[in-house]
Amino acid sequence: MNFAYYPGCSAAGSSADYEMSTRAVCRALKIGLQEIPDWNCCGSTPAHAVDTELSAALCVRNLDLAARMDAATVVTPCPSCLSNLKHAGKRMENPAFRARVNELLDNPAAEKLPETTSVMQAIASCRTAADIAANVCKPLKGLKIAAYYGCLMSRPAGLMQFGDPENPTLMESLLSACGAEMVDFPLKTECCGASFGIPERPMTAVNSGRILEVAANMGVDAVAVACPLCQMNLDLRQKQAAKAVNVFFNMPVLYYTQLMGLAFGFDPRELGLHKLCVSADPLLQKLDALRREEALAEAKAKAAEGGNA
Amino acid sequence: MRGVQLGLKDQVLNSRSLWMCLSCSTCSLRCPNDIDVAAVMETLRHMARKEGRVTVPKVEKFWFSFLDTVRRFGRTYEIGTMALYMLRSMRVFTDVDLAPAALAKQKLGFKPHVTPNGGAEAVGRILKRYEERAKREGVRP
Amino acid sequence: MPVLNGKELRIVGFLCNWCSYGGADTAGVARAGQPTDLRIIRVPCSGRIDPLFIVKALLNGADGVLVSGCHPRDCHYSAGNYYARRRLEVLKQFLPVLGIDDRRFEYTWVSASEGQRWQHVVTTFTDRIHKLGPAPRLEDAEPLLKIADMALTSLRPLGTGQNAALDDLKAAIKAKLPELDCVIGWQQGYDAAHTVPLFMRTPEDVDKLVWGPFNVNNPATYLPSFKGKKVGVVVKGCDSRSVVELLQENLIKREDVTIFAMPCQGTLDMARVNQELGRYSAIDSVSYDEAGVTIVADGKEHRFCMNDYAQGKCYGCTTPSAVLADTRLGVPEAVQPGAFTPPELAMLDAMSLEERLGFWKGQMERCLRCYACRNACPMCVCRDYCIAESREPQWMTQEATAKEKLFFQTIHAMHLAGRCTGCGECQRACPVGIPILALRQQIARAVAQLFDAYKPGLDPEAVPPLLGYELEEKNIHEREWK
Amino acid sequence: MRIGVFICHCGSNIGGTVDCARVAELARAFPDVAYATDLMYSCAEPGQAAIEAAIHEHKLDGVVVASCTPRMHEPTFRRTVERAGLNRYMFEMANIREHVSWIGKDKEANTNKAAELVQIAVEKLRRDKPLTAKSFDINKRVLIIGGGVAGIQAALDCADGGVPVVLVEREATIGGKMAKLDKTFPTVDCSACILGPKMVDVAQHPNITLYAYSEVEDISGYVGNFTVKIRKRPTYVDWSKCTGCGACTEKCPSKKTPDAFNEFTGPTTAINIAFPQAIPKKAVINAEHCRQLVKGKCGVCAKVCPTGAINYEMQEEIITEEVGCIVAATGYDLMDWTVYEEYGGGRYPDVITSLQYERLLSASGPTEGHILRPSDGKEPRNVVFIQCVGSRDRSIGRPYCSGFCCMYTAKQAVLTKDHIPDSQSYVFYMDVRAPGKMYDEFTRRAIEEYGTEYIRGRVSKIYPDGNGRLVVRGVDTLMGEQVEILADLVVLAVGVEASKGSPQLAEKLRISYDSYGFFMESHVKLKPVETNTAGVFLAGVCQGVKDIPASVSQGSAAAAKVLALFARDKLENDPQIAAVDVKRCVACGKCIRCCPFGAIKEVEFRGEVKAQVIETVCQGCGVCTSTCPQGAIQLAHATDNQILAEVNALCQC
Repeated sequence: MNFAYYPGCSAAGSSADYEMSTRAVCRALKIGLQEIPDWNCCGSTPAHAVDTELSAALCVRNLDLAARMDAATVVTPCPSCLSNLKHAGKRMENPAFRARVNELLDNPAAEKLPETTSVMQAIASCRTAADIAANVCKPLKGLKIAAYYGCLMSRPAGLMQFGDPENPTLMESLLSACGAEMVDFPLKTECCGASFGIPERPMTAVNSGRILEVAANMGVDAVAVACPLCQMNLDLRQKQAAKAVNVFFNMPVLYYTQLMGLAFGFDPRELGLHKLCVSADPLLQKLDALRREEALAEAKAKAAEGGNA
Repeated sequence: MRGVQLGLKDQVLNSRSLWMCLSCSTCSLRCPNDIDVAAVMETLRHMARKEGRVTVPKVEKFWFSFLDTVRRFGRTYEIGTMALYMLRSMRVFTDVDLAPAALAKQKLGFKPHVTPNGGAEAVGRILKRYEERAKREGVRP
Repeated sequence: MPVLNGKELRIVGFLCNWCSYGGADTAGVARAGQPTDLRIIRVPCSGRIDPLFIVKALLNGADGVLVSGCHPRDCHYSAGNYYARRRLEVLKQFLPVLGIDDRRFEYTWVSASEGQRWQHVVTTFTDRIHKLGPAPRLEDAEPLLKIADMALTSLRPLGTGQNAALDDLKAAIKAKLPELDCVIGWQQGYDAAHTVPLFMRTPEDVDKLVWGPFNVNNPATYLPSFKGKKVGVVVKGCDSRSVVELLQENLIKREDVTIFAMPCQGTLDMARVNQELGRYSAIDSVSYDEAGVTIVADGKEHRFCMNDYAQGKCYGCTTPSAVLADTRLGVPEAVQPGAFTPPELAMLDAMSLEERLGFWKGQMERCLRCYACRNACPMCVCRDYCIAESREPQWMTQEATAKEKLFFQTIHAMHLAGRCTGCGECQRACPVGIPILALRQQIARAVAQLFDAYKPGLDPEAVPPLLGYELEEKNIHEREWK
Repeated sequence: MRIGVFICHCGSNIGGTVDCARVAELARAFPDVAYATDLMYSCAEPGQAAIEAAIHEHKLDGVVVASCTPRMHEPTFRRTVERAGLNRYMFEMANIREHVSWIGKDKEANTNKAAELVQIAVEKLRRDKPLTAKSFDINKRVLIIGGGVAGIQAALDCADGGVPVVLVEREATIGGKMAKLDKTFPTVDCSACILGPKMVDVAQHPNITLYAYSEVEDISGYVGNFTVKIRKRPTYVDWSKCTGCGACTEKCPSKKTPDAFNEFTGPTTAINIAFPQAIPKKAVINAEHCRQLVKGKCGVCAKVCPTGAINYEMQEEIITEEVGCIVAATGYDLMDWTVYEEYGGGRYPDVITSLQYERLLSASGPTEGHILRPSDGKEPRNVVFIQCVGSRDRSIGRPYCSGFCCMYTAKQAVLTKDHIPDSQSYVFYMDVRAPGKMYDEFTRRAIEEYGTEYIRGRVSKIYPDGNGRLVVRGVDTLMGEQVEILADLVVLAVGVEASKGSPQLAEKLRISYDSYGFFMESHVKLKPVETNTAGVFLAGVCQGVKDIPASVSQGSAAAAKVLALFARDKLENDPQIAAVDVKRCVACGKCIRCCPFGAIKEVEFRGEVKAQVIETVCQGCGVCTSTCPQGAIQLAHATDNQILAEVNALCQC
């Protein structure tokens, strides 16, 4: 089972760890990711804010390349790329729009453009919870995690088909398959402030601050995210967010693929955990401690069993 | 939305909220009358930009900086975007406090990632054609 | 007063009084603008609409017919619209065979509160009819007489059935004869190449019984007239299905009828045989062999191989041996049912709508209106009160126009919907050889498609599809009004 | 035949876009038309007088009126024609208003269309035959479905009018939703105090037979002679012996039974009496939660019961009642608000519905009237009310306003202040709807005297802030700002829909219903309590959202209709029924098999089997006429010839 893979620009830069952990998890689950050789930037928010046809042109170039690789589905980890690619695909169905976009491209786009879906949905579609659990060698039992999807992943509901736009549960099912205890996180689809961290920092800080505050109040060990920009706003800018809501945070913000990678037994460095600003070491120590206790308890139980067998 | 209903074009196009919108489409999701508010905001932004009425210029400057790096390399180059943004908006101290942490964690790579085998040039041509068409149609790109 | 100014076309509407007529009122109260072409006829319920009203309108100048009733489950009479849904869907699938574009007839469901929906239905339907333009009239159609020869490919090898156990059959009949008033079979007719029905009352009569490809008559036709008497009948496969159908509609009692069955290997199409023989004074001899029959007439030899000269129905026959029998002789031969379009219907399928209209114009002009087809049909039980010749109700005039004669054929076909076993007697009895079986086959095909491959005449307990309904029809779905 | 044609102007409604004089002129040329004219208002007094005069003057024996829809004025004109001495069925109408003049402005096309519609009416009239109604006796008893306030009012009025009433209530007690309310607006008097006496009257009224804990299983027959099968669900308590002392409820070990009457705000025992003023005040065992019925071992209530009323082997019974007409008063249910994931989708215990809040306020509720937070049982300080949850919301398919939520929210805000003086209530609303007498003054009091803060805006999201309280984020559109309130308790004014099972009941009653399950009245303005099915009336919210005063008045209105129907000893049947022409019938039995009402039977006629129509059962649908191959059975006033005449008139090209 393999897909055409669209890594997205941040894969090489700010979310390299997301890239490494995604590839690791897909390797473990034997999901083939064929990277589109000369993929280009989807334009993210600036492109569609400037002009929808420009954003579509940038995205359709990628879809066209994927179509030439006759891939049925293009997979991308980043929700912003996912949203742009999907919107472009949908809008291209309108012949007038297709003509306007083709004017911008070197050659007219292929008639049948492949579907786009997120890595998370791709994993869920071809691997059952049992398959995932089978791969788990270091269960995350004892870790309380809040799943944070960000706003683009599930909206607009009709197009993204990501389950209930208000209350998606896909990350919960994946991570609980790895043994983690998932908290019912109410702000899972609130916006983190997206790319406004640069031009209008206070807005992002307040939004991210509120999300982190509620997560902290619920006493979770870490927040699992699926979007490079959310990760940056919650992790890199955690101090700015803390200042905005004047609450002290030390909340590790990991990609869900990093957590799954840990469960699959990958070495933290392979998953890029060292790249996190708020270090995940306390998390790892707690995990090891839990595992040691468990091993002890098992040994004692076996001993007791051995005793009276 | 009330402004649009009443047709107060100037007041709407000059409002700040157009540029403060994160386009997260929560509004479209919750509207009891099924209005795609996010799309309305997006269209209003396009109309405002095309008529040159940008009330919060720094937001647009950031977009252009972002798109310039895409035009040049086919993919974003974070350092490049930040540099161009600082030049354009003269806000030289944006995120300076984050720079050390980001560099230490290799979050910001110095080397730009160029789309291989002609990809970057293709993207460049797309953006060039877009600008030419915008000029032909007498609209600000 | 056919005053129709240039802008309008003739669109007739049949609306049920309780829902759709109310829906049209609601649209009116809301001043919902609509084109003026539609003329609405109010009926108590959509179940009251006989599909023949619609054919009558379409054949007499209507460019479009729109029927609307209550939504399923909403009917004021609880089930009227369920019957209507089945009948009107069968009609919609039947119209193309006549050469009438089925898009000119539409049926839908509108409730009394749906004014807006009614406005949309009327506007969309009127636009559709205007796009189709005025309907071609049967009168001005160009008669098309060229009949393409029918492609004949059989599902099973056809033969002459000479090795059938005729003597055992005769013995069996003689054994049962005393307790029966008579047994119906075939005997040789006025020459060796024709048979006529045989009514056996004495053992000597039984000796006259013959079995072979010339046994074309369907003895089941006579059973209703023997009502109340004990009677026996020798049946081919298709005849037995007519017997089952008569039982299903309790036109005969099961205990009154004793059925003798023999496996049939096909019967000859006498029209084409006679055409081949041409003018002759006497038949010298008829010799049978495995594959066909050789007839020597006035010294001239004619070879009739069964695979070329059998009746259309025999090629697609899937029940060579009787479906229901008391005494069964010979070994029933299994036939694996394959996809099969009867030759007459296949011929018409190949034509375009205009050609079909022209075809029926040409054929109906040759029709003598002798009603032999009606009298030969085993299922036609109305006899003297057939609505083709009555004034109470008066569906047809006695004019000898192609339109009236085609309307009779539609009446017969619609009355046979879900009942016709395809025995082909109507077409065989037609003195001028018009392939009218095609109309009945089209209806049978529609019924099979719509009601889980229902074939009449297989199960005496089955409910004929048009006399029952399902709350949720599996194969009938409401068409969207785009 | 001498036919009179009357084209009505209906003021300008028809005259505006149809040249009535021209149509009358064209009509004179139609066959058998002896007189044709146009009238300004044919349905008005002078109009009808003109028709009667014309009938006498021109010795007419048939009348065609071209005016509005026959669904409205056919009965009117039939009486006119009858007064003038003609048979009321020698009359036809052409609808040239709703179907012609009101839907298009093209005068020439309208006039031509009107003329054609008149022509087909004349053609049909030429083949009409006089019909006389037969009369049949009626069963002067009424079935009332639903024991809410509307049903109770209808039952009392009918019973006082001398008509025996069969009242069927699905729950264990009558009182419906009103019995669950603590106080009622606008007078804030106690709901049980004003409803209780009426419920007792129902119990004690000699004319009323009450079947509680029962449902209507099947209805057959027609106006005057309905046969109704009622399914009495097993209560496992013999109500003839039970005195309602409540001893069993104290001793019952199964304390965790969900309490439907209190809207699941608190647990109750498996055997319980809904509330102190319940009528009938009898115990009922909840089968799924009774240990004896589920696991087969307990029997505490049987031991404790002083009169030995408990009977675990009780089975459901089917009772058949013969009634003359039916009143449906099945009330409403709150819609399933958990579709709103943004309000927690039912996962947050402190987000409750208005009905649940009523039970918390009520002294007979689980908290004896103290407002306590379901999560931790503490008294809330900030209470937020959210309006229009599931009303006026097209995105979830509920575009209509539920009518009385604004009023009861104002009342609940007032009561909250009474119960907890230092509490602060907030109400998020879009538009306050307070149309009744003293209604708006009441909401003003809630704001001014009781300090309730009304915020105009919709709530976007409710989420727990992590330490026990709820953050309610909305907007104040008047201030143009976002608003965030830290609430201890959130009460949702949940939208209303028809009670569960309404569509199925409508199908049994053979009346139509809309997509929300509300029953469809005969005319929304002029006949709100009647339906298209003769003998079936409506009362209360089952017909559409309305508050208690309106439901009570509809209860009385329905009762008035019932008493009017039973004022006559005999009912005339509708003569537009089928009849068999004996000579044409060959007894093929198709009509018998397809008649939806089983109104045709086989009879012996001179030694031959023939079909025959049972006149009182035939409803005149005509399915048999279109099924009979030889046209032996014809529906009067819609025979094949009459309809064919209309088709031929239109299609003779």
